[in-house]
Amino acid sequence: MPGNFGRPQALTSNPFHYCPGCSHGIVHRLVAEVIDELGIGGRTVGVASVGCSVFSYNYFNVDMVQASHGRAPAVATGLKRSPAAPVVFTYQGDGDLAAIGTGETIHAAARGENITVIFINNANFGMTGGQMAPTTLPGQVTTTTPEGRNTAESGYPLRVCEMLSTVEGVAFLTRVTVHKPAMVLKARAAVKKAFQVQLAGGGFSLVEVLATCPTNWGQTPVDALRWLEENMIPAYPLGEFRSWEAS
Amino acid sequence: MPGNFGRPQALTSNPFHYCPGCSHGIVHRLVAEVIDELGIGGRTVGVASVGCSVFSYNYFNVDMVQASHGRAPAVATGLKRSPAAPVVFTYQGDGDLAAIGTGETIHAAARGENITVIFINNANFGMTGGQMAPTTLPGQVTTTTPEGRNTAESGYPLRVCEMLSTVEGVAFLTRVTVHKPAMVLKARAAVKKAFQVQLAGGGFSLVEVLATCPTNWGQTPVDALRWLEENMIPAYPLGEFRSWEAS
Amino acid sequence: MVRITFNRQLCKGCGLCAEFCPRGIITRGEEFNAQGFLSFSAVPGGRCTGCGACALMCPEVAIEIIHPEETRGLAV
Amino acid sequence: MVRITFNRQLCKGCGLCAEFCPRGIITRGEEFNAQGFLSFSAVPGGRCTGCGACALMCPEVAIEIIHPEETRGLAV
Amino acid sequence: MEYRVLIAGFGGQGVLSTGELLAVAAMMEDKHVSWMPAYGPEMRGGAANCGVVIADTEIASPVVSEPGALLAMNGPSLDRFGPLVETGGLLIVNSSLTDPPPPNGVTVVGVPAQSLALELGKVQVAANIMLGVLVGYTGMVDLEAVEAALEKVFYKQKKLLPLNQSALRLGFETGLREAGRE
Amino acid sequence: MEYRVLIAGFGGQGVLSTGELLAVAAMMEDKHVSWMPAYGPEMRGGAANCGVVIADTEIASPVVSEPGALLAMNGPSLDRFGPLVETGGLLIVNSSLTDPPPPNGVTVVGVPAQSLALELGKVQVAANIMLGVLVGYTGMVDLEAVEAALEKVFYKQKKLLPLNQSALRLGFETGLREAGRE
Amino acid sequence: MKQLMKGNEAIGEGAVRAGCRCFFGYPITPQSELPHYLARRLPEAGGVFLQAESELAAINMVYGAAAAGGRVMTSSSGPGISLMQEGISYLAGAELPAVIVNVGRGGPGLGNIAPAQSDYFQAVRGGGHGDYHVPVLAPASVPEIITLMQDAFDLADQYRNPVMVLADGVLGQIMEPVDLGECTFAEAPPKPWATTGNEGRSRNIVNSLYIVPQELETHCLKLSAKYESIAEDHTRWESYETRDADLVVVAYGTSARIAKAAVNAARRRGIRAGLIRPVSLWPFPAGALQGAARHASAFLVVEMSLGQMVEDVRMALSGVRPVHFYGRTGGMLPEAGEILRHLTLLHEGVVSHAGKLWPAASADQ
Amino acid sequence: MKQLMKGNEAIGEGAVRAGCRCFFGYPITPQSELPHYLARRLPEAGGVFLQAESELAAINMVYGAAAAGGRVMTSSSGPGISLMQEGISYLAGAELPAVIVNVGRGGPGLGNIAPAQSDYFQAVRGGGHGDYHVPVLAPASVPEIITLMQDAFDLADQYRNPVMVLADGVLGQIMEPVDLGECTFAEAPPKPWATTGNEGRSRNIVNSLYIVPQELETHCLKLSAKYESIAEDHTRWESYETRDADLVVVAYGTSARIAKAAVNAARRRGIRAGLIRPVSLWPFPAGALQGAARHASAFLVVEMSLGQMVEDVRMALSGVRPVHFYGRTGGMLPEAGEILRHLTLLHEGVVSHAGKLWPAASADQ
Ligand SMILES: Cc1ncc(C[n+]2csc(CCOP(=O)(O)OP(=O)(O)O)c2C)c(N)n1
Ligand SMILES: Cc1ncc(C[n+]2csc(CCOP(=O)(O)OP(=O)(O)O)c2C)c(N)n1
Ligand code: SF4
Ligand code: SF4
Ligand code: SF4
Ligand code: SF4
Ligand code: SF4
Ligand code: SF4
Ligand SMILES: [Mg+2]
Ligand SMILES: [Mg+2]
Repeated sequence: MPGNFGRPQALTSNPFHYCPGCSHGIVHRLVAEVIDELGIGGRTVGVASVGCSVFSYNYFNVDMVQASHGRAPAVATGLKRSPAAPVVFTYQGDGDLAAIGTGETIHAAARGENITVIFINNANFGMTGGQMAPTTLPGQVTTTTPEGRNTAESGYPLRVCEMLSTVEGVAFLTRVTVHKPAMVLKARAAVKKAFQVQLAGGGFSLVEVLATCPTNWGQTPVDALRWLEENMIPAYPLGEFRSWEAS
Repeated sequence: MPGNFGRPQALTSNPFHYCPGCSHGIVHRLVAEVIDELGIGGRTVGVASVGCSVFSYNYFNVDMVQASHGRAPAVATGLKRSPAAPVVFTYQGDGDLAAIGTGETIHAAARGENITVIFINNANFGMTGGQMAPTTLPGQVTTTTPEGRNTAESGYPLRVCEMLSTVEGVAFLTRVTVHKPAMVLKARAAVKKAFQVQLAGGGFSLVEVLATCPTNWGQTPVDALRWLEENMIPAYPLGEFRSWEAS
Repeated sequence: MVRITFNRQLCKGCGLCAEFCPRGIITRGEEFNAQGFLSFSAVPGGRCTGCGACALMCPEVAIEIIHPEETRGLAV
Repeated sequence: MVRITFNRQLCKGCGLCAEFCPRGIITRGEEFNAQGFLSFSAVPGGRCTGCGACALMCPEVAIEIIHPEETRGLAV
Repeated sequence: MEYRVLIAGFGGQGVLSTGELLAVAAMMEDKHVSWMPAYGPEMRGGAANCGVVIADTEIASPVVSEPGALLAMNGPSLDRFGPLVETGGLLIVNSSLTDPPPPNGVTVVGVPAQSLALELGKVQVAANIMLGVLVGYTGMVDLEAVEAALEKVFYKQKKLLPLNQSALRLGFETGLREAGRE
Repeated sequence: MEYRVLIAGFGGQGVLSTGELLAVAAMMEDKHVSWMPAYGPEMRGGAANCGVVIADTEIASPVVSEPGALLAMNGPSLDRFGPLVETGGLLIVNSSLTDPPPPNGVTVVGVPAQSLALELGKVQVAANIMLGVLVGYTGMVDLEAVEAALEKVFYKQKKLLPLNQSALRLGFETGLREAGRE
Repeated sequence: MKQLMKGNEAIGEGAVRAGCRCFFGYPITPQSELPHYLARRLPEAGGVFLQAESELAAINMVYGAAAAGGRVMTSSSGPGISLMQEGISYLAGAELPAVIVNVGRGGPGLGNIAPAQSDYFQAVRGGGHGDYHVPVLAPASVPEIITLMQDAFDLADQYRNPVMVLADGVLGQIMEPVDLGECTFAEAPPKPWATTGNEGRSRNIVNSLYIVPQELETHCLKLSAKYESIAEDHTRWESYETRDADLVVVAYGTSARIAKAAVNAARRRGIRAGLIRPVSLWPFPAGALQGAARHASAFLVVEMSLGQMVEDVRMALSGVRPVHFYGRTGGMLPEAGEILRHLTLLHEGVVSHAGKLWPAASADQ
Repeated sequence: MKQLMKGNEAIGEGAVRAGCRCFFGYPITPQSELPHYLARRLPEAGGVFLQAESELAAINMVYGAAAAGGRVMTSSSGPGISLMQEGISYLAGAELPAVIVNVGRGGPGLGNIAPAQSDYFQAVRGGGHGDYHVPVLAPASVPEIITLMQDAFDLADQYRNPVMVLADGVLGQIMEPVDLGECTFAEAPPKPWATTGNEGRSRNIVNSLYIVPQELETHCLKLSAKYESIAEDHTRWESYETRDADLVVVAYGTSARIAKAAVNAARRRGIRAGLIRPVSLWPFPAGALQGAARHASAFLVVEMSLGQMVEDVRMALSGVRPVHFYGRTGGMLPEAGEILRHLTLLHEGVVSHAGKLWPAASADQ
């Protein structure tokens, strides 16, 4: 585990705009490190989605496309099917991927589109002020569930990995978390695997990362990690939902 | 099994516009019979979707709403949440429900929306001239897969029941077929159960019906039933994916 | 005895009824109906059991079957 | 010995590094940085093991750790 | 010179491809030509028709609202479009399916196309017989051009070519005869 | 009579709610009033400001582009909005965070609001001190009205009321003093 | 009793008081306070607040609830409104009443979240497909929002047509005093056409499909007649100082507020300026402009866009008077000072390029 | 050598010859022959045909492939085009070139599948949000489709902007002879801005977000300058018999074909009629109309809608000549005879209600 830590090449020098303690920054670094490690920075195109990570085009030091809300997998499909056919990853929140973008997610998966999706599940819409997301937990207070999410009215949390695990065309599917150092290392390995699947032409790969949104959760960064561990992990079990071995 | 057969009250006297041998007519009758049997014709609203069954508002002898392509579950949600809160069913094809309408389907399910969805899977877009649907089988020739569906290019069939079986909020979920009389009877029972779930306030119920499209399949009605049996049933196994017992 | 009627004008000649009639008593007619189809019907006196297989499969709701005894039952 | 540096200007004072440092040698500073945050850093000479826990958790990529022996290794 | 032809019947009678035959034939004779279908609802069956315009000069409107010639393949088509045929125009009626009306300022030719087609062996060639009549009667294109067009339009169904050819010729003879040009 | 006030600082300094306090106070005095925030990108932090207009008659534009009074809570706000204050206007600066500029056609009042707030026990009440200064200096609304407004705006944080009140009064005294109206 | 209220909240409160009992929407800045407000307020009022999974779902939930006879609303901003265009066309085609709120932001694309009026064309020309119109109401203050919400629902029900309320980010975010005591609760009229279950009556069908061209044409002509009668009865505008105005500013929403300040300043300088503020953007108050043209020598259109309403002004005046334009876009606000400068130039006869757009003020102003 | 080709297929063939190598679309009548054709043709040409799961996905796949520098197209009809409005606004905002085909059908709502021109406003005024424009080309014959497809792709690439080809159901379904030998294959120009992986150069970003209002305004002004230069260089129309025309018919697409027949008939009757057929609907050939107004006494606009382009004609002529209207909608076609009748009435001076819409012919005609 000990090793050198420095700013990855695949990150620009722009400081992040995220709130203190927000997990987006951690995941950005992991993705950039993997791009460096695989040496694919020069032939990778990232797709920024609409959510707090919308400005990620300022951070990833590769060609970047900013996509409309929820449509990143479709945009990625267009990029991948173009004559250029670069390595393509999307970086999406749970509002983006699992609410407005549900159709695009599932059909990119069903097509076995050879792209990598980094999916940040922070149990709410961070950017617009902490509204309920499809991933919001029962009872969780958000700005649009002021009394806590009431499943009878507002429905049940959507488990994206579980759902996608039924979809043929998915090559690699895993859920990780970044609430402590050991988990961050695991998450890094998952991200690397996801890119490797793409490089091997394996098809659709997705890494769901359980993440914090201290600001909208109204918690300190440290408390938010604890809340994630105690509440999100039971609801969103970690693990590989589809494994992949190079064949 | 022997019994009286006649035109259900819940069907108008308009003759269907469907092609000879098309399964839509069979399923229409089943739905109408169930509405009659449950005595709910006066408080039911049906949602016609866009597909060959778009004119179903001419056939079901209840209040009907014609919805835009793919959005029937959202329209049904609006109807159900309105002060009138009628019994609501949607009648949708596989293009409507599983292509353009994927998001609406999944989120109505995740909300546990108390509606009943009748889902006609005929492995293609019938109305627009036999294009590939998400449910089209590998190798199946359609007007947009002239060499047969190539999974490497066009992706894999989407199994709606399998996918929805991972979604909390779904109360009843089953796949049936209408390719022979005994199966039609089973399909009828499934449709009845789906409405009963709604009447009991159970939540989202969906009946997937494997169906033929003799015209676009380029087969006689009888051959089409055989093709369904031999090709579709293996790809789309029959059975209950979520069972429901009144509690 | 069971009474079975085929609505000639609704029929589209798909032949599903004939395919599934265990008695094999349903046949295609010779004349086009107003829609331009050759309609099917059961041979009169063909000893239909009223099993309903034809009606279950008919996509046009063109077949009516009445079991008089049941009707009586219902009338009670 | 391992060299660890905290980029004061990038730090947002979230405290995650301090929370996870097994040595407990990371502390909050007293002065606001240009962004208006009280930045964290490791106590100089605090016998950092270079375990990397802090860097792994830092959302701002504000922490750099260099193990000289490894650098040497890499230079070969 | 401008011919405006409407071919109407129900789906499955080959109305659209027969119109295409005529259009391709005219194109091969280096005429200006357009073919325009009236398409029905998003499903099979129902009424079908197409308008073909053949001209020496650029075609302004491809819409055939007042046909110079109408090929009416069935009763409903005759009822709907018969009255639109322009004065002095030509009305060819499939008399197997419907009775030709009295000539009311237009020339009426009745042809038992359906029966003739059945005799030839395939009811689907009825429309080709009707087209033959039109070509024989008016000479708007050469028979040879239509025969050449047959190979283009039905290139996928090579083995039906002889049958289609016979139908066309049968109609053509009838047309010549009716026109008194035999 | 029309007062156009701009309150500017960074997110978290209570800039928006302080503006609301002033607006509510003026409303309770039956004046016409508007409050308008400049909202930042879809995330937390960054710059924040709001403009409050108080008038005897209908307010045409709620946009405060040339403030009659500016409450500058930090350096960047002073740099950005300071030059816009109209001639003869009033500029109140949080001197804990930035140095007040020389009076250039405007009245400048420096208040170490941040330090005073820390002394009172909570850095967040700095903006209230600044508001107190404004009210004391100009008398654009009565102190009582602002105190009543406090209860409306912070109705959820009842137990912070005394602290906020002290801050307001502290500022008010300073304002009176600076205006020589003590 | 007066209370200070945010524009977005006033939209919500106005809707509830107008009898709205169903809201379906998807969050987007700068209107999010509206769903936040209704998430509490509607359940209190016995209504339904439902966050949809997307704007497409939202507008189609609106379609369903409207079909069932409810007073129903959705709300969004630019990008979300674009996504609703098919649904709005369906509402118009099926003749369903509903209220759609657009709290405008900068575009095109993701643009930004600052206030703008660049969705004018989309609103008044129909961003969706087919021959239809949507009445568009544009408030300019928080109290006016409350009354216009009532009008929007009434108009929608009276004509069975969707109605849009077009605000801009300023109006969504601003706070002003409102006196809710003045508002009475409203009830929706009976809707015998609604699909609620046909117990005791013949069945109802809500539909926009007319497969036979003749029938669709007849339907469109019927819609067209309806639009004409809306235009006759519901064209609305505010005239300010126009009686003797030599120079007339035309502006709506926030632009109109700023323009009013400029008109006041111009009057103080002896320039006979006036303001016409269209309140209904469709139907557009062309007649009011034509009336003003009798004494006005020129018109100045002010918008928070590169010039969209200016086309309607030109069309209304069809060349009889020069129409000038001053616009800011992308979230920038027009400056009262700039408007005043333009009025002064016009007054002094300096500007002669009638009909030509003035370039929008450059960004470094 | 000539071959008879369907309009929808000609769109596909024209695109492939113009260098289009990516198509993403979702089926809809009356354009389905186009995807059917391309499903075979594009793979042959080494390109990609992909049926998207929806129009939303299609337009966003277009966005992605365009970002990567491809020549890319999508196609739909009314309802599907409505669903693409957000995506089109994004393409314009991010300055991505792409071609969008609308084979128009009857609306609003589900409407029907018969030919119509009632999506004109949506096309030329921007159905999406924000300050942007999309050049719109309207062919009137199958051979013209082929050449306009090339122009559409060239225009898109030259200006980095989406371009729309607006046809109607008639043009999609009609067959006419085309000589493909005359068409040469085209290559897209180099696109150094494309996001293809930044090996050997600094990185590229495709984006439409400008969070700072000043920057978005600057961006919009840049777009605006681009639109002005398109208007200057790419306004296109066909004039037919206008040199001495007293009465000028203005129509595009299929309406123009029918109108041409009426103009011919009118000339035969000694009426000096002419036709102006806008080929670019945006930019609109206002100058051509103003030129014709020098000798024409009146204009007659013919559309397959309740009157949309007529507004642009009115605006172009700003009152100098009366503008009359004859429209059919909902899938009905204008009749040459009716146009002739209107021309005759105008010629005889019978019609005096200048500026007022003629009611569309009633449906029982
Ligand atoms: C079409 C459209 N609808 C809505 C929005 C507003 N919007 C911006 S970000 C966002 C949600 C973001 O949530 P998520 O994807 O979970 O990302 P997070 O901010 O939580 O990282 C929404 C609804 C938009 N920009 N476009
Ligand atoms: C927004 C929109 N896109 C596309 C269409 C065209 N369309 C009509 S029906 C249909 C597919 C129908 O297929 P399916 O739902 O499987 O029903 P089926 O006809 O097979 O019963 C499509 C794509 C439309 N009407 N609206
Ligand atoms: S709002 Fe939440 S998700 Fe967004 S940057 Fe802040 S903490 Fe992160
Ligand atoms: S096209 Fe297929 S699904 Fe449609 S009516 Fe015909 S057979 Fe049925
Ligand atoms: S009821 Fe049974 S036996 Fe009688 S005709 Fe029908 S299938 Fe045959
Ligand atoms: S099943 Fe029905 S429609 Fe088919 S042939 Fe028999 S009676 Fe006719
Ligand atoms: S590297 Fe390890 S020991 Fe050193 S400061 Fe960081 S967490 Fe503490
Ligand atoms: S984790 Fe990083 S940002 Fe957070 S306090 Fe430590 S150094 Fe600062
Ligand atoms: Mg989120
Ligand atoms: Mg289908």
